[in-house]
Amino acid sequence: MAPIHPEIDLCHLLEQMQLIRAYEEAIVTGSAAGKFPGTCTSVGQEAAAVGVVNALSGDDLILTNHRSAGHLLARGADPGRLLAEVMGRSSGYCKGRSGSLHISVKELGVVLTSTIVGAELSLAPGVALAQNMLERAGIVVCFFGDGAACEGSFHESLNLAALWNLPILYVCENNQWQAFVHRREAMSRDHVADWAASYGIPARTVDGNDVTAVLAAAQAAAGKVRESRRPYLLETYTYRTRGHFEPDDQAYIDQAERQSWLNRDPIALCRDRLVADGCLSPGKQTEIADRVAQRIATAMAFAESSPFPAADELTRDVYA
Amino acid sequence: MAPIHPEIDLCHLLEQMQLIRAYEEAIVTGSAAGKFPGTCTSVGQEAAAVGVVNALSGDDLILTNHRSAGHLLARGADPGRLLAEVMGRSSGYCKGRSGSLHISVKELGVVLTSTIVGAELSLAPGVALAQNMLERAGIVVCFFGDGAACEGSFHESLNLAALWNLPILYVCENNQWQAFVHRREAMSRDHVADWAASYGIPARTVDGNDVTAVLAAAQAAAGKVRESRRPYLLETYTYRTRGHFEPDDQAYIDQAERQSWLNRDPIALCRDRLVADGCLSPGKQTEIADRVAQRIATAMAFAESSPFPAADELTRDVYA
Amino acid sequence: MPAMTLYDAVGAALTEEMRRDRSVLVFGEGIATKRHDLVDEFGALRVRNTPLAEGIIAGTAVGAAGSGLRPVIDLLFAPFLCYAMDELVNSAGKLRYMSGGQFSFPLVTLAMTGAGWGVGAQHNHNVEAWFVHSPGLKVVMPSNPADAKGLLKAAIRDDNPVLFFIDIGLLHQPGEVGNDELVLPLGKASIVREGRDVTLVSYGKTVHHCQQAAEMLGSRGIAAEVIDLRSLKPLDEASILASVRKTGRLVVVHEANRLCGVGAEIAALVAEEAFAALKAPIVRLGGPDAPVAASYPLEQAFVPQPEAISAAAERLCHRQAA
Amino acid sequence: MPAMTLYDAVGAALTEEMRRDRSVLVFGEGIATKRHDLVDEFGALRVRNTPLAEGIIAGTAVGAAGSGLRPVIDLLFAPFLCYAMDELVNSAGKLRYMSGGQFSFPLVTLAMTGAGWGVGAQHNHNVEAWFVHSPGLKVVMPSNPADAKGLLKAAIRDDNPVLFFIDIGLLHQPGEVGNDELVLPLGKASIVREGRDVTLVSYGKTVHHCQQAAEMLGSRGIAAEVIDLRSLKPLDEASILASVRKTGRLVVVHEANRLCGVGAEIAALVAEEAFAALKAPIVRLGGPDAPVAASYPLEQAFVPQPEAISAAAERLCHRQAA
Ligand SMILES: Cc1ncc(C[n+]2csc(CCOP(=O)(O)OP(=O)(O)O)c2C)c(N)n1
Ligand SMILES: Cc1ncc(C[n+]2csc(CCOP(=O)(O)OP(=O)(O)O)c2C)c(N)n1
Ligand SMILES: [Mg+2]
Ligand SMILES: [Mg+2]
Repeated sequence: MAPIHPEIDLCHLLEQMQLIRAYEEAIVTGSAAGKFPGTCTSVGQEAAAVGVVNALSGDDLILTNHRSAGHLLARGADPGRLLAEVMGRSSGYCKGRSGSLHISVKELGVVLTSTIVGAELSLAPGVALAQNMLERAGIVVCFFGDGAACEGSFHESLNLAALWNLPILYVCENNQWQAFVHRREAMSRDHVADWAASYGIPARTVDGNDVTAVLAAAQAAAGKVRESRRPYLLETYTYRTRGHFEPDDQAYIDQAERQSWLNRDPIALCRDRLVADGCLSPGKQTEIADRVAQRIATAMAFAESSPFPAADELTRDVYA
Repeated sequence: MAPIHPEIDLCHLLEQMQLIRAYEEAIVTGSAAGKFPGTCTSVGQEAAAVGVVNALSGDDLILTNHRSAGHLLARGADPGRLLAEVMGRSSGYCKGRSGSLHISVKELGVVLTSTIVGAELSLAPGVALAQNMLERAGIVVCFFGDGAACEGSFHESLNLAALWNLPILYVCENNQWQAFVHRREAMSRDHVADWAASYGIPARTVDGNDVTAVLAAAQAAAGKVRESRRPYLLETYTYRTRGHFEPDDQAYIDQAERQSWLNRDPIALCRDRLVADGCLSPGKQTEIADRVAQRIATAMAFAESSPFPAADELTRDVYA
Repeated sequence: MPAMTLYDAVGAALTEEMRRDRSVLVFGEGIATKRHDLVDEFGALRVRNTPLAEGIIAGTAVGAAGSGLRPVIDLLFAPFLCYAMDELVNSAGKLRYMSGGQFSFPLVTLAMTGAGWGVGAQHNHNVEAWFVHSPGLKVVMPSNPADAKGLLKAAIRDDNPVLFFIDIGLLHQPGEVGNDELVLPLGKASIVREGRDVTLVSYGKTVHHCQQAAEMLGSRGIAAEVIDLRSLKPLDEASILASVRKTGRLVVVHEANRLCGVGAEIAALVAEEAFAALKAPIVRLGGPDAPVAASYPLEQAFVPQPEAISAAAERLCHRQAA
Repeated sequence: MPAMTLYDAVGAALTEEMRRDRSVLVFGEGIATKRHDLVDEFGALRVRNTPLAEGIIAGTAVGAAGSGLRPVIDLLFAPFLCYAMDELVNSAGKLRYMSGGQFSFPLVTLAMTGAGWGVGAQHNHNVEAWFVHSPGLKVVMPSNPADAKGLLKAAIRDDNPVLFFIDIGLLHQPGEVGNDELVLPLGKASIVREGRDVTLVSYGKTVHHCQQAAEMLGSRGIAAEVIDLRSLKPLDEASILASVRKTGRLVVVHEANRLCGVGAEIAALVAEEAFAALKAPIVRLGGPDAPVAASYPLEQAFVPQPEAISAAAERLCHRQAA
């Protein structure tokens, strides 16, 4: 299988997905050991993040939410500074003030992260408006969940973006869960993409566990937004295979449904295809695994050795 | 033209529309003379109110908003107590505390009126839930404007009503204006009915200036809600021919558009058809006009002679 | 008496009140998942998961309360109340008055707040003062499981909208709770320790910090009286004033931001009504004008600690001696 | 100096700042209709009507402010801020701090509030204290056109989110406004009348009621000092404290509900920092714990009137004499 886009090496996407998985697993272990607070992991959703982020240009801006590790790492964030943030250390991207739930990295174009579900939808039009008014080329990518799509801000945001011709690529990660509620209990439709059409916003649902499908759909979608300077909605249909937040016993989960998604693990799918296509030797597999393990070990050591914020940080940066 | 429904006499609907018009005009005159505060009049929208309200049963509940005179009078409210409320007198339906913008009349089933645009949409599901849980037969009719349809509560309300099977007849009075903004400047679509479909809620747009068309559509819609115990959205397409609130110079209005709607005045349309069908003699016309004028005169006298609330009303009824 | 956590005390109050009154129902984002024992006993119609949309959860509760039901809603964390302000403030708080008393709104809103989980300012923001400031609403915040149970039962029976705040830091701490169906009246503070030298007024987790401060003060010969407000509106003004008239000194303590907080209200009340009894300035200890950081040491530093409380009280006492 | 209304003073400030800085833009429900002179001068991209949806208006402003623009939004009436609380409180107020200072939010929110139009509690509800209580936000409320112009210009230049409240009752009253481009710093109160016997602190329309009360008091030989706060956060604590240290007596007056209002904050501040100077109890005059009725006499009765203010001040002065 040839890479979709000349510059993009599928092995590189696989490595990104493995890095995300390893990062999340390190957090699961560390938080279970009581070393730092738990997080909302993105395990099972790596392809949705990696496929979309790799379709973007360096000048595009990203808004994300509480489940952001995949977006951040795919965008090139340093796992050490991310882990430091999760641990509340001053070397974290937000000086430890954010913790895991609202990590912004302005230098990478990951802006205004809020853990208020629906806030990314309310903030995105303003970011896009600034891109237009200040004549910046980059588009705005707004990641949100199926849960966020139930908030009123979804309606207000899509209506405004359509009306004002804002260059926003809405990416709904429909992972079947809204914390402890299955989306079936919360949405009158199965697909968020169905809701976009009524604003005159083009939309598409893609298999969120197939990284090449996501990449291709996101490239097409981002291209369309870049060209038309109008919004587009891409729904990545996927599944949150761990709990909402660590720890979570997942007692409320339909195990058959979960198993059917585990059988379509995005990393395994990608690796199997690469192997079948003869693009991934056992040696290269080991190489990738080692590199990922090394990066996570380094990151963990960096984070754990970083200091906590000084007491006078309590009231710094409140006002500009 | 025969009445749509055996029990409903079209002359009666005409008289209701004339009563509403006369009531609003009395307010325009009185407020222009500085006798009491101005209101949001429903001039031009009488058919939309009268057609829907006459399709309801006595046990149905109505939620309305700031532009409520048509709904209240069609439901049988006493114009004297309404005018007293507008004037802030203690004999008003809300003891003068509401003024014109949030008149509820529980004894007529007009409940929880709020002037917060979008609030009727947020309250309606709870009223309908109570109807279901307490095994009451009446359905819930929620009147709202095209402006309210832009608030997030629209999305949240329709999603919940569809999901929980709530017996709500949503009635959007699309009168082309959202205060000082034309709906074209505010909505990505022309019709609110287009938005309903994506929740799986059946919807229809009807000519809101044709009282028989509105009545027929509302009867069908209410019947469907009563039978299915599921929501339905009826959009009455109409026009606000006076300003948003009295006084309003309407300098911002497209006069050609306004004129085209004035040419389709709902009262004139109805009267002309009745005359053409030989159902309305000049004598009967005079009889109706006199009765309406008499009722408004009586109402005005009652309201003007009513006392203002006593000082101790300031803090009464805050807590139950 | 059996020990249970505040979380379980809330569950016990819900169970007892739902048994007692068929018009009580509960809904919220995941409440049917988390409290499945309630679903088992009362069925899926009275215990419901909702879409993720605080505005419509609250609006539905207001509409239902105004139409004959007695809903209890769980809005999870206090900052999420921001999405339900119109429904709570403009509808629940005002529609009774504005309609001339035609409707009442027996409705309880649960929300967690305060330090303890390191989740940052969008989960941890004490906004109870907003609702004290807003008309037509009652506000409750217990400091222990027994009070939580008794106050929640009263809140459910109350015919007004009640905001019921749960201090996250106390949620899983066990406490003794009687088996009896005790209902604690809203608006009655609890004198958790008597003393004649200085009055410490607080609510939520900082009540415990005040008790620890009182211990410290006791060992230095200062007898502190500790008042747990329990209900912030109605406020038990009489108990506060009686105590200050006895001690002549007041320290008000809470985790919420100082500016326009409940502590400001109490200080103002005392400076107006018990001025003659005051022997020293009134001291307020509260959060700074800053969001709460996720980082553990900063999160802890935000909350008034026993040492600071006892030091403040001691300064007041010495000041008079001097 | 030319006379203009507060409405026009706001327009003048917008015009001057939009000329000065291309990144300033304004939007809201109908602002392009009502202020069409701005559209004429600055074009339809910088002056926009919006859909009727306060949440997205505020959210868009926050997003734009965090990305290099300086938006001014008009949310019409203060109770409608309820629909924008998440965007204002959780985003604008917190995202700077929570991001470790990566973003700033130069954003002004206009809202009208207070008695005068008989429109009832869903249009008339003074909620400024909510935002004083919430971190990361500044709060301004002028009492006259000149201040409105100077403060709005400062608010637009400020790098923080500013809530700018306009007293409806003052909106169409003319006042003198200089032609110069005067910018009034936020956080600086104005001593509108000097006096040594009692301090009257207020903001918005009740500043005028205090001035009338001071006249009445003057005729009875009592010299009242009147302070117009202008900015509620930052609060000019120094000016308040200096005045009370001089007069020894304080009456705080506002239209907003008393409970946890700005008056509570000021009373608490003084009871803590200027206790030794106090010769009498602190008096707060504010709205009752009730929504505001539409009915004219009730609407007026809600607002502290000059007679009540002067009577309260006089009682304080006689008390000390006694
Ligand atoms: C306004 C608000 N309500 C509730 C929450 C609590 N909460 C955090 S994540 C979450 C589920 C979000 O579901 P979804 O949008 O589908 O994203 P996912 O977690 O599945 O990625 C909830 C309920 C919140 N953070 N903000
Ligand atoms: C939340 C809120 N925002 C703004 C207003 C001010 N306002 C009152 S009516 C109105 C226009 C409403 O438009 P629409 O819903 O179409 O109803 P119409 O007035 O046309 O009947 C506006 C903006 C309000 N009352 N509430
Ligand atoms: Mg989800
Ligand atoms: Mg309209």
